[in-house]
Amino acid sequence: MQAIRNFFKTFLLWELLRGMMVTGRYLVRKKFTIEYPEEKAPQSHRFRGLHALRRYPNGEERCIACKLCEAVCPALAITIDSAPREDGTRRTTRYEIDLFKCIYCGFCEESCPVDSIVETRVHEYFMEQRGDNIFTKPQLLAMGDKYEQQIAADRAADAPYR
Amino acid sequence: MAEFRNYTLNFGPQHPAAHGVLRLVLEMEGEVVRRADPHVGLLHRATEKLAESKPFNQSIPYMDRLDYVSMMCNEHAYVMAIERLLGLEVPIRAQYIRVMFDEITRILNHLMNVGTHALDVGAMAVMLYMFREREELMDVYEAVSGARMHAAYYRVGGVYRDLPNRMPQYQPSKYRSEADLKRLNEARQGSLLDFIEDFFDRFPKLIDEYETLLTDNRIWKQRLVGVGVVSPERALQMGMSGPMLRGSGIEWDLRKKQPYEVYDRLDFDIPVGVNGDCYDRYLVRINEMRQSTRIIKQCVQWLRENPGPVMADNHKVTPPSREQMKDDMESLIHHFKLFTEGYSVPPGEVYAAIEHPKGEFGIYLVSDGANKPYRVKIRASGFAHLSAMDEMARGHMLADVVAIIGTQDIVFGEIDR
Amino acid sequence: MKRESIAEKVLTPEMRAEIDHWISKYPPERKQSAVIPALHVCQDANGGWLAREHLDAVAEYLEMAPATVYEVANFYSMFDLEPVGRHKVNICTNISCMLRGSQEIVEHVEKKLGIRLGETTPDNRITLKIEEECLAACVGAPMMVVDGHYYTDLTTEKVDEILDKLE
Amino acid sequence: MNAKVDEQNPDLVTITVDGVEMQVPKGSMIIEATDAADIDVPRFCYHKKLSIAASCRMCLVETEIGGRPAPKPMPACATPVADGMKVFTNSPKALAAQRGVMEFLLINHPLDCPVCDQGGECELQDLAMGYGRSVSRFTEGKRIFDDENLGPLIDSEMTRCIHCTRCVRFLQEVGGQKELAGIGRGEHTMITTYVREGIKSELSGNVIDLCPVGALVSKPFHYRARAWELLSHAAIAPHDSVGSNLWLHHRRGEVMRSVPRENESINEVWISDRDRFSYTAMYSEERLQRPLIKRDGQWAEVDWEEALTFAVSGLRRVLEADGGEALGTLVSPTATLEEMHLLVKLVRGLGSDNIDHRLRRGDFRDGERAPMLGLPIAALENLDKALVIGSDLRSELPMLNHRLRKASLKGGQVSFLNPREFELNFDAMQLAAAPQRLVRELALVAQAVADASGKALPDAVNALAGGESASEEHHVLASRLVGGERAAVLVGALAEAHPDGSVLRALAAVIAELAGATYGDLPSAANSVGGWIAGTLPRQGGLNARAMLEQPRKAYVLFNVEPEDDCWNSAAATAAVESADFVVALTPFVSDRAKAYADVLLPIGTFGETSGTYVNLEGRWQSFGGIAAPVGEARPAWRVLRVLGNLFALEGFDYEESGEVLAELPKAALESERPAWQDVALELQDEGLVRVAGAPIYAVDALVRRSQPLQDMPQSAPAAVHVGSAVAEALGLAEGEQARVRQGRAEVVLPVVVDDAVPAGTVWIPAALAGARGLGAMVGGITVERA
Repeated sequence: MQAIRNFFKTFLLWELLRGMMVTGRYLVRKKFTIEYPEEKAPQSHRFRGLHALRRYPNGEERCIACKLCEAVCPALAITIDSAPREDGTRRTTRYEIDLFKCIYCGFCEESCPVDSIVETRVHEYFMEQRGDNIFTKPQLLAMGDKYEQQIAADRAADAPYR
Repeated sequence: MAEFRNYTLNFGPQHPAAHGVLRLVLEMEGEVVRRADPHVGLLHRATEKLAESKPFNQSIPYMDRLDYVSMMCNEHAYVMAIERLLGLEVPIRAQYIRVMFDEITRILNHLMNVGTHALDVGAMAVMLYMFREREELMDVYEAVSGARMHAAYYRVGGVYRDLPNRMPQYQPSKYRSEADLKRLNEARQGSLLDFIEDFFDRFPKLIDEYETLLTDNRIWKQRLVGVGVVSPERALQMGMSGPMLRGSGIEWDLRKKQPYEVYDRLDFDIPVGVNGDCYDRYLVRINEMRQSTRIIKQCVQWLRENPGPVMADNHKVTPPSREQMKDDMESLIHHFKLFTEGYSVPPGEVYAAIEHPKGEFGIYLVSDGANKPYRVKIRASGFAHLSAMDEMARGHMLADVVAIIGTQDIVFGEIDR
Repeated sequence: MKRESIAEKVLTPEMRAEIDHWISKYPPERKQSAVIPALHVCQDANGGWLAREHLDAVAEYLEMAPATVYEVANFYSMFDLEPVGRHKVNICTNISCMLRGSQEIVEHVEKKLGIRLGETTPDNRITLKIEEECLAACVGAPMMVVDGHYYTDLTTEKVDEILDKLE
Repeated sequence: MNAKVDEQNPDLVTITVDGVEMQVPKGSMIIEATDAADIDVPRFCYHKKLSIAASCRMCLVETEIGGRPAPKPMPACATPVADGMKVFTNSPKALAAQRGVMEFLLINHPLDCPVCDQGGECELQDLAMGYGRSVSRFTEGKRIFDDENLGPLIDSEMTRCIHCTRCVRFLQEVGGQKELAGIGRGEHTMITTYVREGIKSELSGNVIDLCPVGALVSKPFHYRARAWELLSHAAIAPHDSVGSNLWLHHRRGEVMRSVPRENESINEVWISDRDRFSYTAMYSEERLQRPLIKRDGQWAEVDWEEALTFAVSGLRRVLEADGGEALGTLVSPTATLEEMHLLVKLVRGLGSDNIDHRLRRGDFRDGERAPMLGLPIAALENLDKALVIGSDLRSELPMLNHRLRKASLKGGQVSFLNPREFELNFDAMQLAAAPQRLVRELALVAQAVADASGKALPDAVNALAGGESASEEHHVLASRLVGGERAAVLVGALAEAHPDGSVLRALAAVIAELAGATYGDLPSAANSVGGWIAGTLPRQGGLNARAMLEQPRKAYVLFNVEPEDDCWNSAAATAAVESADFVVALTPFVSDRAKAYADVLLPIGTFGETSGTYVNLEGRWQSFGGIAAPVGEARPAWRVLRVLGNLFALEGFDYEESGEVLAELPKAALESERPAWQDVALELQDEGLVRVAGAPIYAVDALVRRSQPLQDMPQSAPAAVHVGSAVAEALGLAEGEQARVRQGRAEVVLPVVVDDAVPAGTVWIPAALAGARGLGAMVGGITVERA
């Protein structure tokens, strides 16, 4: 009996038809593709994207050149030079991240004692020229200024977990 | 009299069906493979030596990049090795989280493997459906770690952060009606655990769909059945592990044989093949996905009921919380030292292996008491499998080599390291 | 290099004689043991406090490092390094006296004199010293010391009486 | 430690530390025993070179004597060992005590780690990780102190202080002046100078290394780098002939700081501030970045090839016209052996013999005799008796001064005979005499020494006494030299600058002979001795450093020399190089002065940038590698000399590395020999005022002169005319007034400082300072009048 069933199944391309039924059903279903870039996939508030340096609400940069991020960076992507600023505080004179070296592990953010270096949600960026991969301090601060609201909200949302 | 000469074919490293940067030198006699000689090393990044030059924790992100389709499993073996040397107890909740993510990772890996295998063999649709599911699982990755692939989530002493209590949601756009958006976000209303549970409620049905498309499919069977047969004895002799070994009928699974974390508390079975051909290995993988689903459901259940710490409370190794670090001296010092110098691991050596989606993935670690490993050896399962290529492909047609590559589940990140 | 001797300038012959008296009590190579009496001599001669020149003078006279004299003078609460009033009042606030109500006494005195601990009355009559350690008269707690004299079992009335008598 | 237990030795006792039996010297402390056996006992205040304070309590251990446990944990640093004592360094009780101490030390420590320079190399951090709690229980407020300005070298952050008092003890016990004090008590204890005038000791930088926390940190290094970023390479200090061993810490090719490298036989664990902070000059604005040539009176930046060709053709012109005689070569005594050797080879190859490195020497009549200490540096601290002649030892050789200070503290008698008195940091007798009387004084000392030792004095020496006889003072001095088991007579830089230096040296040798003492020279520069090995001397009848400036040459090669500051006679040197036709200067620095006299300026690497070898005053060869990348286009000088040799088509200039140059030099050790007596006429016969000068501690060479932090120290006061009050009165001069001083035709106006340390007939005007440029001989007649 089973043999006859199998014979007919083979003969009638039964399993192929069943397979085509699956694909056929999806043919008429709603698409699950996303119209990127106009539409975007959900993004976690823990997302680790492009870096930014933050400031305090009074405009003072947070970074105190403690260099923990530089030390912890597994890829040695961060380069910091530091010196006393005119007011005697410890500051960076250079803060650069080589985006080609960076592996976006988030350790810099974890290590930062003053919540200065953060990884934002930004993941759409590009470089046009050699050298653009070096993300400099003014660029990092500008990133921070631009996305501060979202950065702050994301850190606040995640604060209980860290 | 016409002279016959074997033809040598360079298969890869730029061939679309050669996974990653596999360069396979095939000696062909007509259409038949006489000798298959895999060349490795094109993706060598000296991960072991890199790890030996950095404090222990800093190599975790590099582990992600070994087998880059089963990221957290790699991390798992590495942190487990260090924990064993340190004698560090991991909180039970962290163990459950690790197991859950190991299994999610296994599914991620098998979806990738079976999907691309099917694609290589000629079935396109399955790959699309499987990658759709992968997207959702990668959303889980992202929700918990912030990265869709290279999570750097497991830490010595536990996991970095507890599971978030909300899932990221789709945002309104002109391409989505409100009802559509609501439908998309339906599973994302609750916590991460809710999302995972919802997904794995649906997932068995989806596996059925894959099976409908493949398991009985005559083309699929014609391409797989009887191809790349490995006898149980040879499988053992060649150091195979994981689905490659189980496909040949040997019931060997570290989760059962040398249970780590909380696997001994969980209820699941080990699927085993019979013939040791590509088709059986395919069936093993499909069934492993079903078993993983079982495990994950048990983990979700447990994690819901048992809140608690996810990181060992030993600040000589694990950094203190940010709140503590900001207002207490001892914690700040420990934070500072852990992020610069790291911790020192007592002298000794250890081998920690886990049941990786591809097989046994092990880290052999020697510490001389410093803050960085004296030696790290990565035991990549794919390396043993790839070395069986010659034996498996010999006598087969050229097209079968593609099926064999697929069934071996080659990822060069771990083989070349 | 020959510098002007500050000891010669600051220490009068009488003061020197008195310091010599103290020095004579110690072996010659332990001259510096006389530092506390010497500082007392200076303090008494200078209206109850020591300026830096006194410390330097004592250091030179006893052949010590000036820094060591600064250490001594700063360590003991009986040396004042700022100008003080004519009378020094130390109210013990250590544990025995505290338990016996010294806090009340302090508040009373502060109110009465209109100054806080560590301050001097505007008429330069009384300096209320910040007392740090036990004055070893717990048996009569609460107690205070006025210009070296112990007054025990204080009450606010008794304190009034004592303070009013001070010129 | 030693496994074999020697029951016989009565000086040893047997103790058991953590179950391991060991024999240790009687009377030593537990911590000394554990340190020797490599057993970790945490500590903050204990330091092997300082007295024991037992103030931090971090080294508490559990002890047991005769089976009876001590009732409480004992500080390992202050508990002497006893026979049969058992020590437990990591028993639960000891660990609990250490953890408790650590918690107390941290309650008042500010949360500064991220901004603290010490972060990463902080003993408090390390021990907190190793022995402290993980989380604080302290919730109250922390006490705060105001910071104090401790001067240009040391930055203070006193809130971080944990009161170990290492700095206080160092300055008192090693620095010699208790400049810091711990005032107040309890948690208000504060380390301060109290007088708020900064720290002045020439060894002050060592408190930075000693401070276990970030309370005292280096000011020039402040906030510049982290310990973990720095690579560390061994180097040798280039500023004095002690050759202190250093670690140079560098990052990305830039030297960030210099710290001592322990070498018990040279610098122990210390270095002087000069060696510690001079690296700042490597990045001074005056560094010569590219080769410069003067073409038609205009300076132009050119590439190396053009500059070298220009230099070669310029020198060739002079050589072809006037021969090798017309060329004078002055070599800095801080040049390495390799550089000196190549220069000698080059100059001789060009047919000239006018080469010398003895730039500040006044008298060349005693010919070929390398200046050597004659005994090991470490032996100095065991001297019973010592006489130092003509040396401001504290400025010239701070680490030697420290050794003599140790000798003095151990009861040794040290005396000085100088043209003026100096501020010493230990107990010593000082005899000061005007330079023109120095020979006579020394002859009188010789008389007294002869008396004391009961030996006869050569007539020639008696003649030098000029008929005078030894006074009470001379006899006292003689008694402080004669009769010691270990005695030395040391002759320093002021004697070297003396125009009758050869007589002084010979007299000193006579005295040493009479007193049974070792004779030793105190050459001042890092490679003064090396010059004798490499042979940067006019050995074939050429002119010496003094002669080739007093008899101007047509062309000069200046190797890292600034003639106006580095030469014995600033006026003559300036005039000679300015009138020369062609001057090639190989120099790391450029100044307007150099631009005025030079025709080619070739930038060479300086300290830290070039590999080489120094020979110190014991005759010890110490090689070091090039560590930092030379600034700009500067190149290590031996490479420049090599190429110059090639361009002159001289044989044997095909070196690939500096080691090959070194291999050509005879490796035989120099022998220290006593100067032989020779009858010479005295040169310094002035009856009037005589100037005497030494190079101040922070002006000895071009590098130090450009180190801003050192220039801001009180020791770097601008040039002034120092005269005794009698002289000032006679000249009608008062403190702060301007005086016009003349030496020959040279004339400058300087402020007056009245200082009775300067004896009658003497005018002290330091050399190598901007204000003293253009004056004449370092020791020579002078006139002073009101300006």
